[in-house]
Amino acid sequence: MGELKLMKGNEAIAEAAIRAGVDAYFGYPITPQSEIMEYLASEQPEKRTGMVLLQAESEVAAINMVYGAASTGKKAMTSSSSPGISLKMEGISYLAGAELPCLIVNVVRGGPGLGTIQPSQADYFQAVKGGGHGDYRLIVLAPASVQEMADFVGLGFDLAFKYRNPVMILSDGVIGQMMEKVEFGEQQPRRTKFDEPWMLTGKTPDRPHRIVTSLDLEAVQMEKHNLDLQAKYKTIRENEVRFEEIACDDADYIMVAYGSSARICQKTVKLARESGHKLGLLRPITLYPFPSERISQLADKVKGFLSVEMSSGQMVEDVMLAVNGKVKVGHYGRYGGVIHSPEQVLCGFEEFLSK
Amino acid sequence: MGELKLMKGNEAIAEAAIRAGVDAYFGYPITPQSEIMEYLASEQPEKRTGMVLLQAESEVAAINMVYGAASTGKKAMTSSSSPGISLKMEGISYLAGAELPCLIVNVVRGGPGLGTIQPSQADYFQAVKGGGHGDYRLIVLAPASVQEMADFVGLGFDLAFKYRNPVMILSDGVIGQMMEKVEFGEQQPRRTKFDEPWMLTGKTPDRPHRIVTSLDLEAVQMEKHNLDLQAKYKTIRENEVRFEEIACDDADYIMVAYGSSARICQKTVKLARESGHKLGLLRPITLYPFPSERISQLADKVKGFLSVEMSSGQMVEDVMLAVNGKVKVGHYGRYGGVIHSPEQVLCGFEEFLSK
Amino acid sequence: MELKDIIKPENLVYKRTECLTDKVLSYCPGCGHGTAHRLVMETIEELGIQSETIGVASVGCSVLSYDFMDVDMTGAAHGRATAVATGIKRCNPEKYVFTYQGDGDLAAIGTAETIHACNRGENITIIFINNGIYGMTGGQMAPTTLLGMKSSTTPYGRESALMGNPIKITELVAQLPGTYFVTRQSVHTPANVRKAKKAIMKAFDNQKLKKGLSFVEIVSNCNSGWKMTPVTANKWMEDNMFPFYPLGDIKVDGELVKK
Amino acid sequence: MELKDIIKPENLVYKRTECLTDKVLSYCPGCGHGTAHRLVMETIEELGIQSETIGVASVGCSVLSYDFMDVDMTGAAHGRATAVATGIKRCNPEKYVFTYQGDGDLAAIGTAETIHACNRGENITIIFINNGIYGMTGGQMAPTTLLGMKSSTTPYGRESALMGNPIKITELVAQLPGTYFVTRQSVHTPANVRKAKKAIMKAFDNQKLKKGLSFVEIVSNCNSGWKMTPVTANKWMEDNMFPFYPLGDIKVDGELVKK
Amino acid sequence: MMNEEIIIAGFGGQGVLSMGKILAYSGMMQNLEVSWMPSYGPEMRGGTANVTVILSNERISSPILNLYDTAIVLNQQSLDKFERKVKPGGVLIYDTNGITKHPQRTDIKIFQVEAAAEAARINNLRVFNMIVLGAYLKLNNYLKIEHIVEGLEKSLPKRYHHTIQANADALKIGMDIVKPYTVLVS
Amino acid sequence: MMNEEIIIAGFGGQGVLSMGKILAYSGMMQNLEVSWMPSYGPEMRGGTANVTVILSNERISSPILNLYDTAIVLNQQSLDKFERKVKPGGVLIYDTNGITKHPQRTDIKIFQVEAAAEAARINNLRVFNMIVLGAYLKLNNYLKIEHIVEGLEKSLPKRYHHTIQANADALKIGMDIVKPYTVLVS
Amino acid sequence: MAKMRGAVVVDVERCKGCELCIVNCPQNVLANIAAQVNSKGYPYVYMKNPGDCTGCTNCAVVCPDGVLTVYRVKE
Amino acid sequence: MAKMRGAVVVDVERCKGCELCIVNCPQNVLANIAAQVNSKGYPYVYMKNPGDCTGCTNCAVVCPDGVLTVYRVKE
Ligand SMILES: Cc1ncc(C[n+]2csc(CCOP(=O)(O)OP(=O)(O)O)c2C)c(N)n1
Ligand SMILES: Cc1ncc(C[n+]2csc(CCOP(=O)(O)OP(=O)(O)O)c2C)c(N)n1
Ligand code: SF4
Ligand code: SF4
Ligand code: SF4
Ligand code: SF4
Repeated sequence: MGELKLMKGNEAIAEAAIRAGVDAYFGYPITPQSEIMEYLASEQPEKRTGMVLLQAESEVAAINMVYGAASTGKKAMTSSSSPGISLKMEGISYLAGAELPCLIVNVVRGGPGLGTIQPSQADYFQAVKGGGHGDYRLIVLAPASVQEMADFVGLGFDLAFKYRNPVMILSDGVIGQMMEKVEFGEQQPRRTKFDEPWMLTGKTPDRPHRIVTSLDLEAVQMEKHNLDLQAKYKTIRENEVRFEEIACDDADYIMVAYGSSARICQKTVKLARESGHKLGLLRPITLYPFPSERISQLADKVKGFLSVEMSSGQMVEDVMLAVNGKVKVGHYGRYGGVIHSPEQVLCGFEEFLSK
Repeated sequence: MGELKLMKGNEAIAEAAIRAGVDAYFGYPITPQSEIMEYLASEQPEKRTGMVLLQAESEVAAINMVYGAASTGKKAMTSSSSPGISLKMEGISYLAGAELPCLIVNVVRGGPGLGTIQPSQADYFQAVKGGGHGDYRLIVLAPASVQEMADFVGLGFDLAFKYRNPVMILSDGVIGQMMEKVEFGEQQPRRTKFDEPWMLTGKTPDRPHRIVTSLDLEAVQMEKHNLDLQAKYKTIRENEVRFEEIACDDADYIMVAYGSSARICQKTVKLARESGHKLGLLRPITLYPFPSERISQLADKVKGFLSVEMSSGQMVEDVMLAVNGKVKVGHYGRYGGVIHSPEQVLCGFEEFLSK
Repeated sequence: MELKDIIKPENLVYKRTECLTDKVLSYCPGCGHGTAHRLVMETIEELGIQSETIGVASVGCSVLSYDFMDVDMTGAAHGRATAVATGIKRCNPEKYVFTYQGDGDLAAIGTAETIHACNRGENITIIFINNGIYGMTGGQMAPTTLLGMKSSTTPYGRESALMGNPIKITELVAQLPGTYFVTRQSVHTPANVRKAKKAIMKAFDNQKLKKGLSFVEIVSNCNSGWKMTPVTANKWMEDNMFPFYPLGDIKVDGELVKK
Repeated sequence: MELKDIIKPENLVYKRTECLTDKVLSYCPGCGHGTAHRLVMETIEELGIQSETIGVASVGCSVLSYDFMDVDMTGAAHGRATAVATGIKRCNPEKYVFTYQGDGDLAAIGTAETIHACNRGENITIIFINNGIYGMTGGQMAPTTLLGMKSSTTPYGRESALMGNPIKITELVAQLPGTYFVTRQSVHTPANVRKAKKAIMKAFDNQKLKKGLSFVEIVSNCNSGWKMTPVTANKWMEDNMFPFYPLGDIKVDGELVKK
Repeated sequence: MMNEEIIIAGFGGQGVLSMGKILAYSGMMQNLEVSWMPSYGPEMRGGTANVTVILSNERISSPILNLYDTAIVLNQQSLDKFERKVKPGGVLIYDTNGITKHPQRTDIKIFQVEAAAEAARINNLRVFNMIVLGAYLKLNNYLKIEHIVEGLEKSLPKRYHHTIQANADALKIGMDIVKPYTVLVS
Repeated sequence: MMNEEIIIAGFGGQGVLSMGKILAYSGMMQNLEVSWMPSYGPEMRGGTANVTVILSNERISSPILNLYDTAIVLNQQSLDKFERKVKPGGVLIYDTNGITKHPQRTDIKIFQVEAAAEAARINNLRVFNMIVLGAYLKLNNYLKIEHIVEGLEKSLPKRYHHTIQANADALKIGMDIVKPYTVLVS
Repeated sequence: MAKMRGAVVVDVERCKGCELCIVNCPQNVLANIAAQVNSKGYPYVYMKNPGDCTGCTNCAVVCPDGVLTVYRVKE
Repeated sequence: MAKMRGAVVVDVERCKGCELCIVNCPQNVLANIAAQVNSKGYPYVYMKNPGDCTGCTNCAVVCPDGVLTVYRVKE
């Protein structure tokens, strides 16, 4: 068993990054995730593991520093919150296009615009449908506890390198700011020897020079690259779907909720069952790939799905696409920075029932 | 009848902007849309109408200049292509959050990343689902001819001011670079006297000072603002859906396609009918609001829909959401900068039939 | 003579300008933002240009400055205030346009917008509050943070090898052809406040005369971020900030001031 | 003596460096990009650091420089080359890292990244091709376009009131503490090529010595964008660009060169 | 089963968050499941702050609650907001300092602790929140005092460890001065 | 019904796009529907260029085509690419300059125009593309010559209007020198 | 020379007790009220030595929160 | 002093006929071939006055396209 600590979700990400042997963090402060960089700074990762920590001049610079570091095969990450993530959109599209592995953390706050610094889940579309230009996908992980904030750093890098694809941890101010117990694994050493054919390690006489780029002026070549990307995304959809089912076995209705909403909905399940509703909860852990197939199966035996998100309804579209008209699908959620309580979700569910 | 010219789509936008009495254009060069700013520069709009033309230091600066101009009630616009539009995501979210009217043109090219400069329709998600953070929507217009490139400038500003919402013209390299005949209306004067309660015109003693912002630190207030936005979007969905139906009356199958793909599909309809298929075409003119209701109606009488886009399949999700499982839905499209020919689409349709 | 005999309208020598709203400022006790706000608004009152002024608030502790300054104002995205101001001024050349920005906003994320608005010589006024730290987000290092200075992202003091050098953006923009008046002031003593006021007045005057861009830096405390009381913060500022960011005019009437 | 008697391996005095690939350059006839490419690659060959070098291409005509330079390279997003280089160098301090950027890339959209990489004193080399225009996208105004100069977005000549002033970004970055060597060169005559080569050599040497950032501007023609033949373009460059962008060292060994 | 859901609310600067932190750490020392969920805002002063702490011997579901077993409130605004959020039969503890409108509910147990006054009296304003915490602990015995002290150690940065004794003493004071308050039904 | 679908292809710099532009303008002068769709690339030299021109008396659907009524090709690469894209019975016009692999199809009409050679002969390389255009016009009479000249005027910037006569003359040359080419079936 | 007499009116609810006016008063007129706070929880200043005030306005000029209004008469 | 004799080898397919080498040759050795182009469509240079070449490398040094290889001998 590893070390047990009481920590904020943001701090857990930072500690996990050091322990996972991450090579570099580049970031720019923004609430509610500044603790990630602050924790790192206080831990002096350059001394603990030699990890690079740099406060960039902006989010745009930070994501492009990640791009540079990742080009050389290093494990690089950045984090921000909604407006800062929007600024990274071009860079993220480049990373996806150049097939570079990296980890991007979005501790979402209420939008649009400067919005509010309170928690939100309204960046779902941006994360899973591609807020940047072009046909690309991120692997999106949605932690629902401080423990998962820590665990998904390692998992994120594993997936990122396995598929040479940027991975996003989509969290929010609830998970980022709350403290819970978290258990850390042993310190992993930073990799020192590695050389895959895509990594810029310096052209030696025995190999051609290597190029990392997302450009191909030839449309036909670019289409081929896109087809390769799509094939990769298909593999990801086939192999990397992760979700958790809570009280779904005998459920008449199922809520679909991720991250902080999933935590809240766990209590709603309990409250609902106390008042006689056979309500279950499906918690997507990966938002992309989305557990569409499982939802489609469940749609054959339940009476309806309620997507619960702190947004005006974004993931609900993916639920609908999975259900494809078999049973009714609804959405409940507070938004703009307001967090729904388990009781409010229950009311929302009862209203959904009556519709 | 107005003046008839032969022009590129990009040039038509620029000429239309001058004639519509637009107050300002702020942009940064990028292929395949640089002709918009170049045409404006050659026309010296500061002399023709007093319109402001400024080449900004970046796309980020350009969208924020638009934000400034729009704050004062001016008709301001910008244009770019995919990577440049990604850089504008934060700014666009701010404009939507602050409810500022403006026009943003995206002449899409193949992505992701630097991609290619050839035409593409792979920025659909970004445009209609919100590439920026938070729950916001743009009104998205998809011109399918040079004439519409011109016409949608005026229409775009009308809608933008009617709803105090940013409007996007989502075009691509085909429509931007092709020349066709285009008829222009009379020169509209630039508005000189205007003063709506949201416009920053200088605080006079008879009124309180005005504030344009997208911030509310109070989550409950921010949620209220979001509810207002959602109500507005609902009104837009109810009132502003625009589409065109071609040979849908007796169709067994219907293609859904916008912009350049819709032009290509028009020929496919002809080819298909020649080979005995009762194929129709529904062309969404507004991508947001999407003609979901009409598609849902048509789903009651046809056997299937094929979404034809120069992307790996983005709009197809909106088609599926509208059809909601009633009949089968497929996608056909080349991408990464490759343009499908009418014949290729026909093959794609025949394959869809056989599935 | 009793106080009540002195406190009569005819004896009034100083009161808060009417160009500030009644709202209580959201700043920490002793924060220079409040004084800077007041000086800008006094200037606008004295020039009688309240109805012709449009302000641009930035993202930082002063994000709510539009609540306090009783002129029409817009809130720009972080770092983009000068781009927003450019958009406003180009479309409304007859209006007085100013930005109010912190050092993170103006000299980190907004560097490109700052440099290019200055280089274009937009006919606007920039009020730049340099407190050497990111106040709003909790005291992280700013581009202006001094070497050795502690912040929440440099808890052991800023080291140039790790976190780079403090930047003198004001000296930099003074090099550009588009800036007409560039000065560095402070508002921590009555004398400095009065000087700063004159500088701000000049900055708005220049705008009237269409001279190009005026740039007024105000070196200020962020006692919260620095973790000091306001009084010691001001002392620390004199001892540490002023040697690196010396007060005084840097460019006047388009000419660099010889040192 | 006949030519064939001269053309023998032992008489070879000049050949293309092996550090360039065999691909035919994608540049217009007479474009300075080609010469600049060659100088950088000659330097790398002569220093014997091909296997230790990682280059960063930028977006502009030289976007494909990674196809021609036979070292490991990455293509940065428009304007972000120095941020990308920072990411590379910080993680690989033992590698030689350089960026190759145009004026649009480095001095317009990339201004913030340029200024801050220079200010932090990243231990990298920046090769900056200033041709006063956006070549790749079809000859639009660049931040460096001279007043009066025509471009596709200033078809009647650049006017400062409308489109701002040309920016001397090189002089600007020389002001920053993090730059160690800042110079302006050209490659349009053999003598200038040889000087430029020395400067580039010095820039890479400094990197070896961990001296901080070296910045080599090369004023170059964009004959296509200027709509001239290569030979007249070079002449025009001498007559018009050099007076505004004077050649020579600006900062050497961390000290500004007195003029 | 042990499951305690607490809200602590007051002005920023009153030590609300660290009070919650000590509870959470103490719970952890005792092998309980814990969650600590603060309200958060910009660094600017003068606002209100609150924190939800849950201590349980089961996996904690929602860290966000609508109703609480115990509410500890330190100013009028917080009293106004959280009095109605105590579960019937639950506990409300408040400091009377600055309170003009006292609680009204008769279906909950209400206690007063004059912590501000007491802290002023012993001339150590810093231990104000420990006095309040002492009051809470008096009414709840599921946390062992040694775990509280361990929690204190964990949650205080090293440079403040010399204050632990004073803090522990303050806890005792709180335990002594807490007193029930009965709403007079008029 | 009149509907002519043309592809013109060659090196960048050979005047391919402007040839298409003149056709489009001429069609417009004659009240036809027209579309002109170029390939486009970065400004760097040395690439190939092509343009699809459609002239029709009906609303034009797809500006992107797979097959053409007429292909006008000016270098080997374009010949290789577009010969197979001429509709059966359609027309292929090419300049033999630099062509090493001549067309092979027997189900289309093929014409040669030695425009490069002729332009060199009359010492005016600039009118090269007009000679080619002349060849096309010789084979098609749906465009009136006065509309072509109007098209020329419209498509040329004012500062080149003095060259209109030379261009019109070049059209005539093209009409004269165009000649059928017969594929020898081996 | 006529002596100046001044008076300072404190807008108690705006004051945050930062003490900048106190240290900048050349006459040592002002002090923070001890053990009392306004409704925002801040201590606030008052004229501790009212007789010494010359109405120089230094305090008001340096106050970030626009708390002070100053009156002056020649005595 | 020994006279230098030089020779320049032109990689015809790389040459773009930009003439920079021509104007920078102090000996006036080089010229563009008239009325002939390489497979990319460019005219290219040749040694018009080969006897005058001193092998100074100026041409090669200034050629953007790395077209020229230079040889030199003492005569
Ligand atoms: C795009 C973006 N990035 C980051 C932030 C978070 N943020 C808000 S204010 C601020 C810095 C404020 O510092 P400064 O400009 O120095 O002003 P101060 O608060 O010190 O007055 C930051 C990083 C944001 N709101 N938007
Ligand atoms: C974000 C973004 N904006 C704009 C462009 C379009 N673009 C490509 S290159 C370029 C400018 C190139 O000019 P410069 O850097 O001076 O290099 P040159 O081509 O002159 O060598 C621009 C604006 C882009 N690719 N990405
Ligand atoms: S945090 Fe600093 S800058 Fe912000 S209000 Fe407080 S003292 Fe002022
Ligand atoms: S366009 Fe200009 S910069 Fe680009 S290759 Fe041609 S001459 Fe060089
Ligand atoms: S300089 Fe080079 S490319 Fe130009 S003509 Fe001479 S050999 Fe050819
Ligand atoms: S080597 Fe010197 S002399 Fe010989 S051709 Fe070249 S430039 Fe002329």
